[in-house]
Amino acid sequence: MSAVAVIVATPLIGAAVLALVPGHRLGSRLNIGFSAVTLLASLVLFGLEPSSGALFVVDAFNIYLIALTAFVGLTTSVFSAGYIAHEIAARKLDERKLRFYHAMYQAFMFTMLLALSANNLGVMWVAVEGATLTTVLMVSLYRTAASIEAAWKYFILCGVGIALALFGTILMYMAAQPVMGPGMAAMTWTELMGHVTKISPAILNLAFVFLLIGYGTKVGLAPLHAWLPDAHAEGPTPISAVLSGLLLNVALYAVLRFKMLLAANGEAIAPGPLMIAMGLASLLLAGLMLYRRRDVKRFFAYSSIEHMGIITFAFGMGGPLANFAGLLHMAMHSLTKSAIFYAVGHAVQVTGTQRIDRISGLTVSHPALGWGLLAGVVAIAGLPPFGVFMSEFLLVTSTFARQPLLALPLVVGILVAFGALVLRVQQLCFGAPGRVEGSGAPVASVPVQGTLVPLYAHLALVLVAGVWLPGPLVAWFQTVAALLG
Amino acid sequence: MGLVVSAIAFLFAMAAAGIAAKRLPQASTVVYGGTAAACALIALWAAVRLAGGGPDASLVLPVGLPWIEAHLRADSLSAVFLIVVNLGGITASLFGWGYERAHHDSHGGPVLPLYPLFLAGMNMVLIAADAFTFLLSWEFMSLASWLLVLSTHRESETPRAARLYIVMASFGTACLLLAFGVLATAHGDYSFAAIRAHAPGAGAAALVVVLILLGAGSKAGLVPLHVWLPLAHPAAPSHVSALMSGVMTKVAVYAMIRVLFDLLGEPEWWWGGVTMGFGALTAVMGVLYALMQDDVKRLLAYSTVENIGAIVIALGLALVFKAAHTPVIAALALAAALLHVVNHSLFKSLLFFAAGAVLTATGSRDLNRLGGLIHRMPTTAVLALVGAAAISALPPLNGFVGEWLLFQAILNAPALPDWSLKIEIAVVGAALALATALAGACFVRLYGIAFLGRPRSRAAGEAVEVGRAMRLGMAVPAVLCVVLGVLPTPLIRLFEPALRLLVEAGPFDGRAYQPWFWLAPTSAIGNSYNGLIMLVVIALLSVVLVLGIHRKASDRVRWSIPWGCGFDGPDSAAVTQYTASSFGQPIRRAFGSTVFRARDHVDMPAPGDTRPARLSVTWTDPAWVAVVEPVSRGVAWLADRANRLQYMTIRRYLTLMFLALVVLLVMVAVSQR
Amino acid sequence: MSDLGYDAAHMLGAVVLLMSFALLYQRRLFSLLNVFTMQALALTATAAWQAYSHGEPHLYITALLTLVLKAILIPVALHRIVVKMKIHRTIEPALGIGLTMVAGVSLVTLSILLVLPVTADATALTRENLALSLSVVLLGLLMMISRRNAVSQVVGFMSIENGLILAAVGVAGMPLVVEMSVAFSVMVAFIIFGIFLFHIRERFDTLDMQKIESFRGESD
Amino acid sequence: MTMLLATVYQILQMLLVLALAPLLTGWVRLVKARLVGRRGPSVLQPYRDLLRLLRKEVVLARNASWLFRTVPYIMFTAIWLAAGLVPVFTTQLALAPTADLIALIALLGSARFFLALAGMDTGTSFGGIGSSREMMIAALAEPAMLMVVFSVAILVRTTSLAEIADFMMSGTVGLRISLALALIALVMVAIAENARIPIDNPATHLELTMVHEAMVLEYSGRHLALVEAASMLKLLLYMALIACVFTPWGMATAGSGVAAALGGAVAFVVKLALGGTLLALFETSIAKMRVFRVGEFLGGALLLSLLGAIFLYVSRGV
Repeated sequence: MSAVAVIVATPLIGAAVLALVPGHRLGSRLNIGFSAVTLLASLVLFGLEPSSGALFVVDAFNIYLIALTAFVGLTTSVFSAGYIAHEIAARKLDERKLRFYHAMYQAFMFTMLLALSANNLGVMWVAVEGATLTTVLMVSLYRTAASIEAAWKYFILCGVGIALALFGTILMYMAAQPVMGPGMAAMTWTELMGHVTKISPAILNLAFVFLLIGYGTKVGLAPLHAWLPDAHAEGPTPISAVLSGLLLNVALYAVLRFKMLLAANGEAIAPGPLMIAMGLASLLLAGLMLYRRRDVKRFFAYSSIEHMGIITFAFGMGGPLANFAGLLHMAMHSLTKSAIFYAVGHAVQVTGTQRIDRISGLTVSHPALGWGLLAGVVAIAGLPPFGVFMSEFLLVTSTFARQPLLALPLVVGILVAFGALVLRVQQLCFGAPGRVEGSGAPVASVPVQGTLVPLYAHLALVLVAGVWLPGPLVAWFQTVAALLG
Repeated sequence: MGLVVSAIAFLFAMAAAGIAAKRLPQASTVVYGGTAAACALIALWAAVRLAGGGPDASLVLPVGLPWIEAHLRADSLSAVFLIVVNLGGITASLFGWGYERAHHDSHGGPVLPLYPLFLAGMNMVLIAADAFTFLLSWEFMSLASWLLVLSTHRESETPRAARLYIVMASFGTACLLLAFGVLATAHGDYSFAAIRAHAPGAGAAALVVVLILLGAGSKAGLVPLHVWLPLAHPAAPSHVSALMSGVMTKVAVYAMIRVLFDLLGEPEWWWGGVTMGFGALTAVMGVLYALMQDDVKRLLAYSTVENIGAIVIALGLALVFKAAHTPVIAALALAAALLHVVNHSLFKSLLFFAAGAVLTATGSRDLNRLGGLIHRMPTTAVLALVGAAAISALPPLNGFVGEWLLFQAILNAPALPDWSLKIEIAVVGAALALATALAGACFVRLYGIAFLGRPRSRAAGEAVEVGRAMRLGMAVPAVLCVVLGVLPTPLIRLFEPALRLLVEAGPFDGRAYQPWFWLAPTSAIGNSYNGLIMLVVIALLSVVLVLGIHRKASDRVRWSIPWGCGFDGPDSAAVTQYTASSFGQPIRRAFGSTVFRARDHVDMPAPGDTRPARLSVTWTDPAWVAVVEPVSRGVAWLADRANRLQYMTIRRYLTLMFLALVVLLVMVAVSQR
Repeated sequence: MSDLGYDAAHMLGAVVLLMSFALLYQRRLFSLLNVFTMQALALTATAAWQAYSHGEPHLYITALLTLVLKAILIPVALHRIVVKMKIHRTIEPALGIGLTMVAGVSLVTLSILLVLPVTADATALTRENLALSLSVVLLGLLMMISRRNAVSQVVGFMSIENGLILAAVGVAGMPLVVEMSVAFSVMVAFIIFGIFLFHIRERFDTLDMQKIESFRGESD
Repeated sequence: MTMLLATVYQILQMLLVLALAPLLTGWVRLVKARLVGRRGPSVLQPYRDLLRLLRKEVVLARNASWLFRTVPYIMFTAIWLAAGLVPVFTTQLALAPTADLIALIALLGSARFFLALAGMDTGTSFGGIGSSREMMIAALAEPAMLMVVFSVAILVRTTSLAEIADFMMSGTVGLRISLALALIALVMVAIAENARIPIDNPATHLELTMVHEAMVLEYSGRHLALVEAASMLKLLLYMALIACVFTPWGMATAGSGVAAALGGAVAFVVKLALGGTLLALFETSIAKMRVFRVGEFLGGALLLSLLGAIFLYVSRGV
């Protein structure tokens, strides 16, 4: 447990410290430092036996998510160092805001790690709400009308969602309390999993609906997705990266925990159809939305919705193959999408615009960046040899073998989204490079601020995962897949 | 097997070298040299395996899907296609080396690293022995070729072509995904061995057949899924176009054969019927398209569509005869298919190389800006003539042998039990004959306009012959075209293991021994063909003729101006020549006016007006109208509708949320009743 | 527990639900705020009663929080906003009142339907409590989407929260109730803060579509 | 022994067709002239024409390439070989197994291919006109002919001309609709391929209507002689082909002696005379059609032949 405690405590301390540290350079360095410590602590987990206490739980499901979160947290903090340096130079942000930004960044990491490792429904709920509040503040960091608009929308929608999720949590307790008696036990995952068979299914169903809608809002499932694109587009790019890469996963993780309960309890209605419906809705809607996007960050935000839809669909299908695909897809998507946002962040900074039609020829003007972005989009589009291909392969084949009629909309959705991705990425990466917005200097003359290491680190991981998965990971996936029913 | 894998690994290394040594002048030499070497190695290995026989080489690598790992296996079928792919790879590398040097100044994309990857991908497809590895390699191949097409991204037409290409390619992959979803066992064993072991039910098999025809067909360019092909293939650098058109389409054919003949088990009679129908449609449509093109490379791409049609017809016949339990005839048809696969890969590469040479020399792909190149580029002209003659199925070249075998198979229709099939085969035969004849016209047009007559542009008039490497790259396939035309039998004998694997028979079974230079397949019809003797006799006769004539006739020659209705002088005469579109006019009128709504618009100036008259041709592509436009329009329409969701008020979004909640609650309430 | 206890809890819960209907019915902001205050008071009473009857002292804290925040501070704050923004005249509902009422009734029916299958192993009180709080939550949501005005939407949001608290205090031995109510209050505070800070009068109905779209780089 | 005999026969046949071709053309011209009431030239006129052409000097277009000068030899050889492959007086031919009907059609195709190229080589509009029209005609004629082959092959179970002739002589076939259809189609093709009326007029040089003549317009001297001789050979070839497939009677078969071969030769000459007369009658009794109606004419031929192939299944249980 101590390791978990460290993992969760480090960012908390980090937040406190960074709130006091002046100077954005030192701040960003410390930011990286704390994230690194968190990552190291989370790597220690791999050594330890799965364990659960009153407060924390570490099992096959969240261990890799914790590590993933810590890792993306670190790479993002590295990316953010270069990013904010540019923003400072461009006078978009000032020191005071940056102190706040760094503190909030660590606080955000804290809430997410807490939500992942919490063994208690209530604690998890509080953590997710905390994640909402911190990100709201960061989305509105630029104080532009658009960013405030976005933050406000995000806040209201997710606020309501959170409220519904809380109601669902209360219902869950209400259902468990007669069986397990009053007290903490009825709100603890490990305990619940033990007694869930005796819990009356009726309230479970009710609770799950509220939890699905509530946390589903944060997952960004259609039609609850409205906050997601604008929050991604208007906030600082590092935040877009962690939102897409981590927060969505955490919310989905919460939903899945409850799905496990329902799966374990025999009589409850199968949550599959609900998730399949919402997943397909998200996939198809997002796929269509991609075509009309002109803002590059909003574009990739919609692609996140699309992939969350695919993942939800996978878990809705259930079964060893589909669940395996879903778990793999979660990891691959968070790595790839955050990598894409790094690249997009650099691209936006060198070209000085977020308008897709004003960015072009990146492979010519900035080869490293351009090909990195291309590779990222290729990966997210489900082309080999990247990891997403494997998960989509498993998902499509297994679905078609079991439910041919469900596989068709799935494939159609993927293809529709694919078309849009290709359309835009060719525009971004090929053709003649344009000129910098405003100054009018040739884009090639502007160097990339900061390092591209995070981008390529993620791509390398996704590439490896595409052709080879380490044994332990496979083992975890398979155990969890079995639990998810 | 390890050798093949390491050769492929070496190709990846070449790609890495291409990235690393991009700036160095020797980079292209290293990469193309290394690639050619690796291809030669694989091709040799495959040839030896085919000749030597023995058990299939196979290998399991601890990568890919965790619970089945990556199965690699090279049986005789794979070997046949390995030869095709890598033969193309060798010549393309040779030509590409010279091509790169010629176009050194041009700002091409990163062709160097991608070129070996493309070949590696194709090789991997051929040795993959489980669905995951297969599709991974398949899509990797598409990815590499897509990026290769994009290497000319500064040309205005490329992006659209590339986009359409990769989208259609993924459509195909999606179809194959679904097909393998049906084939694979429920507990997720995707290895071909397991797939073979559990045969699908009738319904499932039917589904798979359709999906494979869609999936592999979209890659091979079956009408109406061919729309991307004539856009994408020409957009790439010429040696890559040659690979895409001459070789990659064959990989698609391999996929069809692998699934339809190998994985699916015993065929039903209608599979072949459907396949044949598609093939016939493709063959005729493809050549008609080609006849209306003025862009040399696009014309070649359309002719690829036609040849794929012919190959697919042969596959369909083989399926039909296999289902009818007449394996020897099935073997004959399949042999025709494989032979045509080899032939087409040869002469199509040759012709694309020639187009590349012309492009290098004149900087133009437009027929109406070429002409008279036979004087400026003698070697290219000769080699291109060989290619044109071969693809027009003229004896004694290789194109004719494949066609001859195919007709022999068609003539066996009476052996079939089913009436509808007999009649369909008669119609298919007519279609094939029509396609072949039209192909002849098509290549007379191409060669006559591009190489003969007088230059139609200054660039054509000042063209200079291309470098030695490029000429050599063209010479190799040209020579092979002649050799295979004269001596096809040894090659077919070489392929026999593959035929036995797929239809449990060889085309020569039960025939008394014949010498290796004699082509006389077993079949109800005791026909034979001998290109060698024919060649010898032709040579003999022409010698006799020439001697006889020059004994008697006068050798006096006078050079003068040709009769052009008074339009004399070298300059004006160039204008009075037939253009590509005027050459195509009769056939356009005969066929195009209904199918393509082709129309000629003649802009004739009034008498005394010095303005030149113009003939312009407009036509519409039915496949485009029927397939692409509806889809794109539909998606656009839906996208516009969906886009409204982006601009709603927060309250509306809350309402959506509320409604979602209520709906789910109602669902629960209902499900609990 | 005694019949009296049950009846009292039931009665108080019913009052909260009644107040939700009353909220839906209000046209004027001030009266809306007053009704909301009453609902908060009713909830306070419920919490206190449960604390007393179940002997769970921490529920007293919940009651106190509810009393101070919901019944006093927030209404006062909202009152001042209304005055400050000069929107104390009638507020136009997005849907007509009548329609809203019909919707409300059907929502309550739906929640009853949902609760019916909850079998006897849950105590009668749990079922009642569940039905009541579910209705309150749904009505609160309905309120949020049926009003155009920020203040009334905040009120709707808080009535959702009331429903949650009602559920939480109703079920025996629910831990973390206090923490959650605190966390929630923070959120509400945020909203009010936002309204203050950005003068969001009609933010829920976004101002000028063209402007917003240009914000988002989505206009051409 | 038989091999040697076959070789001898083969050589004899090559010479025979070479010798008879101009005679046939001369005969057709004579009959036509008589039919329209002229005296007409002697039957031997074509020989004289050819010899005169051979002696004339060659006039070449300035930009004519080596291709232009080689084509006459190529096409003549191809057609000569093709003509040598059709059994005319005996089925005992050495080259019979090297090429069947399909190969024969392909040989004619290659002759046409190169001639069309030559037409475009000089870069005049006439060559283009001729080549494009020729290829359009061929594009329909060739498949029609292949379909004829198809229906015959279904019946006879072979495409080797010698075996076809043998089979037909065996008389087990009897009269068939499909054979009639095939015959008509083959005749139509023959007319088109030999540039006879109504497709084309060998006698005219009226620019807008000519096809074959336009292609060879630039040829002169020995080249023209070769081209002319080749087309004469072609006419003979088609007649021989029709004779061999549909009326092979009188032809010497395997094992029959030299006398039979002589008889076959005589029979062949008679057939040619008959065919020539019929052709002349047909040509004088019909008018030339517009070039763009040729498509319909040959399309009809193609459909007829296809119909013939299908009828076989109906009429005979193959």
